[in-house]
Amino acid sequence: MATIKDKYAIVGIGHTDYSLNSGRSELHLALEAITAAIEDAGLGFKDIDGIVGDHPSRVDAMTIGSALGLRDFGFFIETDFAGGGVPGGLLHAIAGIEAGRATSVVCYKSLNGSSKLTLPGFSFAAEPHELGFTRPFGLLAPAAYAALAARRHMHQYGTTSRQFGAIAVACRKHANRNPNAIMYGESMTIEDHQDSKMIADPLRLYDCYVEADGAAACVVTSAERAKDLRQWPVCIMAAGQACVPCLSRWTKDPTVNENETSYLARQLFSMAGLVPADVDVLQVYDDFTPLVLMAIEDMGFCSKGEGGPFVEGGRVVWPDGKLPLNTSGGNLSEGCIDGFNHVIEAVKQLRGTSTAQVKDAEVAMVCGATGVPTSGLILRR
Amino acid sequence: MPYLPMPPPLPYVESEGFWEGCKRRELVIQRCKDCGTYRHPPIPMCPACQSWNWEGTKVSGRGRVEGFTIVTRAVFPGMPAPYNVVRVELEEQDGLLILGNVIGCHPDEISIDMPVKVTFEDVTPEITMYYFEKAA
Amino acid sequence: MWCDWCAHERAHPKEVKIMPYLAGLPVPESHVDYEEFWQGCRRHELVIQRCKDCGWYRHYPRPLCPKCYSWNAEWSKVSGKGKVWSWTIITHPIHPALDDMVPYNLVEIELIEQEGLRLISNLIDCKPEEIYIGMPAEVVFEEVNPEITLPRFKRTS
Amino acid sequence: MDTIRDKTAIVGIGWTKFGSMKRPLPESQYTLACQAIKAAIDDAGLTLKDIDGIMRFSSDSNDPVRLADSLGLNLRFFGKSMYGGGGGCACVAQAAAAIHAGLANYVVAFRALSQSQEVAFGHFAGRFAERRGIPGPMGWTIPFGLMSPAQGAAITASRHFHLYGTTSQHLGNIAVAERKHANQNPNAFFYDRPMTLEDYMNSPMIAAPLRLFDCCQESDGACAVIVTSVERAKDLKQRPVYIMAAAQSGIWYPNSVNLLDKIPDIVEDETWHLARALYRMAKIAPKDVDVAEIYDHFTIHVLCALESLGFCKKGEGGPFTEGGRLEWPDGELPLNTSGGHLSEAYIHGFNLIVDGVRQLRATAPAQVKDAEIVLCASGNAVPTSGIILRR
Repeated sequence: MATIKDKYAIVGIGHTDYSLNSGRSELHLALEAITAAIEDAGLGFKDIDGIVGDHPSRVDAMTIGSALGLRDFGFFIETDFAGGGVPGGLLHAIAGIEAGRATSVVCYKSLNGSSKLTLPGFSFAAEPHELGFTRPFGLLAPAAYAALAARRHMHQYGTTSRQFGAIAVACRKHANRNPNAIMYGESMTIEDHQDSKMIADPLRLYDCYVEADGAAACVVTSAERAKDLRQWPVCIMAAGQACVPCLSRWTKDPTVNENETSYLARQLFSMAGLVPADVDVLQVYDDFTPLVLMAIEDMGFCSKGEGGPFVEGGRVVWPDGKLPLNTSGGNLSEGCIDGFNHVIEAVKQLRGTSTAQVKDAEVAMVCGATGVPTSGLILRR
Repeated sequence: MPYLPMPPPLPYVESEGFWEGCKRRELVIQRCKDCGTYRHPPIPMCPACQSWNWEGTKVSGRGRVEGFTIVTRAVFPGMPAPYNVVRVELEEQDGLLILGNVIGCHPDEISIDMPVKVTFEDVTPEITMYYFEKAA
Repeated sequence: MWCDWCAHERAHPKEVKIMPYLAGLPVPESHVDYEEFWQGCRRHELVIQRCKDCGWYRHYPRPLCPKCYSWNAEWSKVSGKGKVWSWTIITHPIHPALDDMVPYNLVEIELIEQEGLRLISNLIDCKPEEIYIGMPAEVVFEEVNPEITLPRFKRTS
Repeated sequence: MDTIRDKTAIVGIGWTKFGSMKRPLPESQYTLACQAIKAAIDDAGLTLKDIDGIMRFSSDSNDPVRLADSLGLNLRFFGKSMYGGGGGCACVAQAAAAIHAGLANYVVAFRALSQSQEVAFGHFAGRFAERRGIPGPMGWTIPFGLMSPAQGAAITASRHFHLYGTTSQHLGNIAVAERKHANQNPNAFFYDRPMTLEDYMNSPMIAAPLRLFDCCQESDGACAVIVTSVERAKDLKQRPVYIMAAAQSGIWYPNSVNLLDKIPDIVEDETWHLARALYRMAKIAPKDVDVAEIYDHFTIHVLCALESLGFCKKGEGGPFTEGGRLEWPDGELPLNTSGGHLSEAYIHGFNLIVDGVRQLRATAPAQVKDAEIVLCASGNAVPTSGIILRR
């Protein structure tokens, strides 16, 4: 059977500075990251013949292609679900190259998430009418969805706020080594986490991601072609997407065993021929700490309900933890680029250029948001 | 008075210079500082040479109608009809197109290649609209 | 029964607001797929879409039954009784209408008719520190305007 | 280079009833999507459990969650094509790519629309009337009254007329041919309403030089297709329709404000590049095409596409429409044989793909004798896509 295992590589990465107010539009940021990624790969702009955008995006492929001076680009597609979709963009790029429709594809994500400088335009897509079942009751912010799932996890498994906090503190510690992280200069202890203000009980401020302005991009091409390029290619062992019926749309039910993230992990490990123990460094979409904990369970790094104890005791903290997590600081402390920052960091780890470099890291795993249709990657050096 | 009863544009990062120019009654088009190519609508990077260096350059405001339509059926109540929409090619560069309306001109008079020049109209305290009028 | 962990972990905001709850938030828009639900609320009945073939309830409403792939569905009146499946107290307002409303509670109620049959609502008669997972509750109807009546919940013993 | 030529096939097609603003369908877009997808699965002889991929339009609110929740699907591939009407064939193309790469076994590509309940495409700009201002690049068009796709297309038309001497009669030939085809198709909105060139010329002017019958309809309905590998296709219910080629194309288009106001002066436009990629992959030439399913948002864009797809030279699209060349049953290139968007329904290009498959199964309402190769081209004036199908 056809497989994409080990046939494709990430050969270039680029990103902007991450900030609270960039003063630049999403288009500007996107072009900065994209051109940086292409240059990093040692390619010319005109070598790019595919563009994979991400939802929701206010920067479209035609505008990018025009700015790059591409006379003709034969592959462009968008992925679904902001935080769940980013790794899936690379999967689509691979499908496009495998079909002979492109050779080198750039994937990108650009956000004025903090400054809101770029206003939303008009969409022909109708707003989901199911919102009528949530909004009138005050279920508005993503934090509230996460809070309901978190509370249920605490009830079911005895998980504590301090355990959620362990994830936040680990990410902050990693961000303190990363000059591009928004929280670079600001340390955090578990007590700081416990003292931070309540947003949506049991979520405290430091359980929530940092909205950011910034963009990130990478170039995907075949492993064959990658050999001749400038950078040490990071091989894509596995890429996958997953969406399963959740039957009740409201919040993630942390007690359900078969969900999008467990389905994703099964696909990824089976394609790569690996098991969780083979993963040297883990990048998990971290908009809210409880969801990271649930994703770690769903991916099989620990059993259902044991996420709390698993993340305690420094297991996910660089440099000594067995499974360093979000080593750039993640959305929680580096800044939320909708998970594209996680892809960039995984590549840096395997190139040996991370600011919190895991010694001899050979296998990195990237996992998109849980609770929505998601996607992920397993990469190797 | 605006030509049409529609809300004005909201300037965004790349277009601010353009609309500030309109307030000064100048048509300011983005131009690459390296290769000199004009571009409109404004974007951060030169599509011809991929340079980030650009400046807002005042142009003559003269051009000719490249294509047009006379809208005879408005798409929502409150819009007048008929009205015209023209695409103008500015004289500075082949293919340098800008969308607008020709004001003070009967629909039957408008034709392709008709010479036009820019004119301005303050519509709100923040926004001055540009339009075109028939030129000699 | 109180959940020890909930009690242990909970923050204790100062006060609680009773009806009218969360006035000023956007109300549901009329839509063909959901009209029966809101009409039921206007009659002060909680009606949930249910598969006519296998009897499985589904909320939000959708065209096919994902269990047995049947297109046959009916709107079935349910008891309105359930228990709190999860809850949160929102302390950070993100909608202008909420500025004076926080803190407010948000609950996910599991109805007694079927495991996993849940809906989002609010408890109108509870202080934050009184809410716990498993707390029995039943529906009450709040007329927001002549078109829209919302299902909220109150505790039962 | 390795391509997907003849490696995947369309094995199921499904469609719903079609409605219009005047005769709206009561079903929601969600229900219509499920109906069309289920119909396509039944047509293929598959079950819902077999489906593991979904490709949709970025403007379709039936996201994978909704579809999985109602159809009970476990999905391992999903994505969105952009640019509205330019993206229809891209959904099929990416479905084929996923199959070819082993990322899924059976992928559904679909489009569902309820313009009567959601957004009517010709009237979307009315939403801006009450705003404080027009955000983003739309600020270059809407304040000047360029607010509907028809108006953008009209600018293209006036320019084409000026450059090449094209006339309203030329555009009318396209509308009349499609209407003739719709008169064969009981599911077409205009099934029982014949139209002459004179009727066309008498239809009201919308945005000069475009008339009412130059414009597509605003419709309700859904269409879906199932794509799988040729190996799996062998064991299924229907005769497989092979995907010979699938491609997309976008070009450097610096001055476009992207409301279909295409610049007809450009010879190597998006459809020209698309055609080159399609013919190269399929290893055929334009003369090999038996039926053309060309996205007809407006007649002028069909005319531009006929030129760019190589059926005639640039600027000769007008005369090419003459003499019944586009009309079933005797024309040499029957166009949009279900009636297309102009006369069947506007399902964003997907009803054209469905009709193309029916032609190759020999089950089309206006069946072209011995049709072997069909070219489907998605909308131009935006980044576009296309597929070539064979029996």
